[in-house]
Amino acid sequence: MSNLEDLYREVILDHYRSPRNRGELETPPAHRVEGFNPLCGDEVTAYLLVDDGVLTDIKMTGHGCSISQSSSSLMSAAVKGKPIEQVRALITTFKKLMTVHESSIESTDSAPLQDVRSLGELAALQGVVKFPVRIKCATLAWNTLNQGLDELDATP
Amino acid sequence: MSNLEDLYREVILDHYRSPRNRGELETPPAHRVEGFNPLCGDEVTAYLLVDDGVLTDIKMTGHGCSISQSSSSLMSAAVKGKPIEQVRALITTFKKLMTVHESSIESTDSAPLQDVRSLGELAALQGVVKFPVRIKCATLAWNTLNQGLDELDATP
Amino acid sequence: MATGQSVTSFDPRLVRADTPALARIINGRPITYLDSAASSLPPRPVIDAMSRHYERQHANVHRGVYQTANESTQSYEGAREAIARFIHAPDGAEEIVFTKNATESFNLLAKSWGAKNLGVGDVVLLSVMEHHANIVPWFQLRDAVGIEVRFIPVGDDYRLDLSNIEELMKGVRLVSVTAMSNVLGTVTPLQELARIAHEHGALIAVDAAQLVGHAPSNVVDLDVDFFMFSAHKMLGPTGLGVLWTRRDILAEMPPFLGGGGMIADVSTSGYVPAKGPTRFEAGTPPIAEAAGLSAAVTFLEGLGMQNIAQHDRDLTRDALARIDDEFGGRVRIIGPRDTEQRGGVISMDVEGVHAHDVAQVLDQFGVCVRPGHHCAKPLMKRFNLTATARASFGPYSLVSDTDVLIEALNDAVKLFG
Amino acid sequence: MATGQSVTSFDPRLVRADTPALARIINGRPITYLDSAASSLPPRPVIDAMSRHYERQHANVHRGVYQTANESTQSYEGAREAIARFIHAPDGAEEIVFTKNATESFNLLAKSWGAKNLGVGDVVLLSVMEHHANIVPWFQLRDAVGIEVRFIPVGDDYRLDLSNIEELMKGVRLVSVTAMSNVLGTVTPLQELARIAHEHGALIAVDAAQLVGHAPSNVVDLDVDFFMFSAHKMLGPTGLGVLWTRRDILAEMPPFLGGGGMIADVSTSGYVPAKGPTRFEAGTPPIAEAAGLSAAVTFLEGLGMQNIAQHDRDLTRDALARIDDEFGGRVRIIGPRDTEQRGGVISMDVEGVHAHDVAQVLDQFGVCVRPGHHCAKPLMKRFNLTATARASFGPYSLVSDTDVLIEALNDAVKLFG
Ligand SMILES: Cc1ncc(COP(=O)(O)O)c(C=O)c1O
Ligand SMILES: Cc1ncc(COP(=O)(O)O)c(C=O)c1O
Repeated sequence: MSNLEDLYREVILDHYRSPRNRGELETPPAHRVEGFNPLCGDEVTAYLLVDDGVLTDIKMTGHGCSISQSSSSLMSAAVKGKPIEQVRALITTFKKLMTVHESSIESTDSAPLQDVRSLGELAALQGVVKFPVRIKCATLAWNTLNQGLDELDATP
Repeated sequence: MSNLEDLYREVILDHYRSPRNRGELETPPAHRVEGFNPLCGDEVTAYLLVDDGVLTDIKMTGHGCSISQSSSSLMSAAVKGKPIEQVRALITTFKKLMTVHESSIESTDSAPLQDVRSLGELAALQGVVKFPVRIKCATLAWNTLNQGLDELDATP
Repeated sequence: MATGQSVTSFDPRLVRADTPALARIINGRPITYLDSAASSLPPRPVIDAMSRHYERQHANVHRGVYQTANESTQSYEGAREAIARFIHAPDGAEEIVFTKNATESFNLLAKSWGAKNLGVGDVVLLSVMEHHANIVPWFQLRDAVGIEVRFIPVGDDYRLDLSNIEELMKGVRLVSVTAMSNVLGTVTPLQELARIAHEHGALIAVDAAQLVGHAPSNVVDLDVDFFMFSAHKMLGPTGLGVLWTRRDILAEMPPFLGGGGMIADVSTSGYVPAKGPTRFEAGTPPIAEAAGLSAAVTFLEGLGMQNIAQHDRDLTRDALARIDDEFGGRVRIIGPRDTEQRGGVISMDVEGVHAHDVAQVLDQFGVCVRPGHHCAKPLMKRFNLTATARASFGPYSLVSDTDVLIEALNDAVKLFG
Repeated sequence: MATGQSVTSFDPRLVRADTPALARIINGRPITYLDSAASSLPPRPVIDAMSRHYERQHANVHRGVYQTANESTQSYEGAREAIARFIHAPDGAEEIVFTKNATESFNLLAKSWGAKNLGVGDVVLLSVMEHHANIVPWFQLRDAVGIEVRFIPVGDDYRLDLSNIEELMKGVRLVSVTAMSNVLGTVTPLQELARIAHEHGALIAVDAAQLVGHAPSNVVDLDVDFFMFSAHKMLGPTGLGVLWTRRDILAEMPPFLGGGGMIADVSTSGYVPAKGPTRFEAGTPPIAEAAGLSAAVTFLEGLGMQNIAQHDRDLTRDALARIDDEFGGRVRIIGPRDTEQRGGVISMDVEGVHAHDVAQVLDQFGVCVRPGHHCAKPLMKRFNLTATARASFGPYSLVSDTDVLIEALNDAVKLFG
């Protein structure tokens, strides 16, 4: 059962049971964005408050499996209070982590691993790549956040 | 190749090459009826002249394989000048011949064989039952004639 | 080695021995296949019938004169006869239309019969427990011609709530309901529904996808008008579905898909459709698949549909009781608790564990259950669910499958504490 | 024994050794299969890929979490990738829609893209040499929405007559033509037609049913917009077809059949369709068939499509010359006499012998040719024919097949004197 422990790390179960930054923000001033995975029915809604280029607050609601919901919680903790630029960079790093092939995670000197180290608690999600069908669960919140930031960019 | 000789008896090839009663009759007084086999495209048209319960004249046109066209020719020769009642009986006998299972043709004392003997030249078509896909070819003219007689019955 | 043909009295262990996919080892354990409601595992004779078709006689059907073309045609038309016999079609093979799956059968029904006979103000009555296959085509027809789509509610007992049926029947021209819910396991009262439909001058269509592989099907006894199902849920292959309807109804249905094989004539100015089932079978049909379906019918007949139904009931009764004993309220069964009028489908909602996580943990034990909405979103919504983990039985299922299911469920419950 | 995977340079005898159906004895003689234009004979690796699917990993695709469901999904989606590679789809698997056959692909084109984009006064331009699959759906659309269906004529040289094309293009929104006639063998000038279509602001759809198994297919080089074909004519199984179109066109096409798998959401008040190819794939798809198609693509790639095309040309040149030598005018070839822009399909009109009789006599020699209108009635009418006897080659065909064909034709000619 070692595989399964890779997927369901303690950090993930903890965020699943006690999600951080759960709730809503008033819109406006916050921006609301919804993400949906039609295949499994997982849903994530993000409320984003951006002030002067900084994501000053974020709240998440939604329902779905432990992976999609813990990823949503872990993400919110990681990006809250960060400048948008850093948030975008984190999204890119995370999505790269999710496309990395299993073998390169296990070798020690690869570039992706550098990225993983920089991810802190988020790195707990790296076991997901061993379960390709669950990658969509892990990236749902991130794609939703990304879309929200795009929408904010597009509005003057 | 014995099988093939069963199918393409000399009588059949003769009627195919030199079809009897080929042509049209003026309508009215004749009745015109068309038969069509959508699967192979064979066509048969019969012109029926009935007078006082007797099929006094019949002409056939059409195109298709040797079996459908020889059967049309053989039929016209067999029914021309016969009382409708006898024509109907012949249709029944012929169609029975075409549904008879191969094995019962080969045995000598079966009832169908009695019928075959009564068919005269028409009996040449009995080899067709060994080629089930061709049965539709052999019966096309007969079904067309039958339909024509039904139509005549229905008109006052 | 047991072969399908030799199974004359029903023994699930013999069926198992004849089902190659059950020899698979997953994560170090023998596979525990509990997803027959999604697709059944074909036995050796079905797989072999298709290989044999390709190895010995493959050719396109119809219009062929040479021997293998005849053999292929006879095999294809023979499958029509086998199915007619299997569901007791009163006028035989002439009433059997082959499609690609049950879903296409419903589209054919809606877009041929429906588009011709229904219009603004006409109602098609479905139920809240329908599969999307029996919902979406009707919405498409609604959007095209303005019919109304109405739903029979489902009660808290997970059964159709017919208390208001007289009201619901107003304006109804077609009742289209499932024979058995693929989520709840609920078997619907088809004879009663048929009587009600006919009393109101409506026809009745049946989604038999979950029925045909699990219990006897008799369209005459049920007194229904349309009957739709897929080969792959009755031990047959993918790529083949069936629509049955009465010969007189079929004769009046306009063509659906157009192309070769469904025509009587084509010119540069138009076309004339063929008569009979082929009118609805445009293009090269699923020829090898039909050979597989014939073999599946023979195999099922050999087992006896009554025996299979009893086997499903036994397994279900045992599993429901043991899940209760083991997990109390932590594993909630979404479906009726009694086993009368109920099939071998067990949907579970595990407290605190999402269905995907349940399925993921179970996979570690080689247990195959399906998480999700099972293409029945209106039903999920009715019970405030987004997903269940569904276990379902086949004729090769054994009580030992339930043992492994429970062992694995225990692990899931523990992991998520 | 040769296996498909090991065939790296093209040798038709190795292909033959890998094709089990060619071991068949018919009427005491080895089968001479000359009906590949109707359906090709799948090689061992294709048959085995499907058996293996059922024996090891069968499960329904999508939504599954357990291992065999993943394997089945990967196999199914892998087939999409294989086909994308095979026809050089610029945006890959996202542009490949699986249907049940080429005929369904045309219906999808007409009833989704066509019904949305075309209306009264719009013209769809076909050719007189089209298969019914590329005619009837357009007549159905005409009857539904009032488009005009127009035909490019065929010249006495059995090729498209484009002399009046500017006139014909008036009002045309879609040109839909075959890549190769299944009756004449004529290969059409697709690049020229694509240029003409695009110059007039029209799109171009291609019936590639007779092309994909016989020559390289590159939708980018051809510069076409839709590309339709069937697996069973490219050494693959029955029950599976393909529609390719550009990703941007696909994104704007409304759903076709409704049901499970093609939705994003369903409620009791309506549905929202999914995005991407799955929008057009309602219900359980042909899963095992997709595994077979992947194997067929691998097999064909191993042979080399250029090699297959050259082989067809060689066999055709030889056969045309020998039929002429042997029979003079008594066996008339209905199709071009040169072998450039021509495939391995030889339609014959035997003087004084109906095509059915020809086929019947040939069957006695184990020779499989197809008599009839070949689902191309407008073309037959154009040449005042009701039927031809058609011989067609596959990658397993040998010059010795032509030997037997000629021997048998001699018998037919003699018998009918
Ligand atoms: C040129 C052509 N187009 C379309 C088709 C239709 O293919 P299918 O019957 O597989 O749908 C065929 C084959 O019959 C064909 O030869
Ligand atoms: C009740 C029910 N109806 C219809 C279907 C649709 O069957 P298919 O996907 O084979 O078209 C299914 C299976 O998915 C089902 O369970």
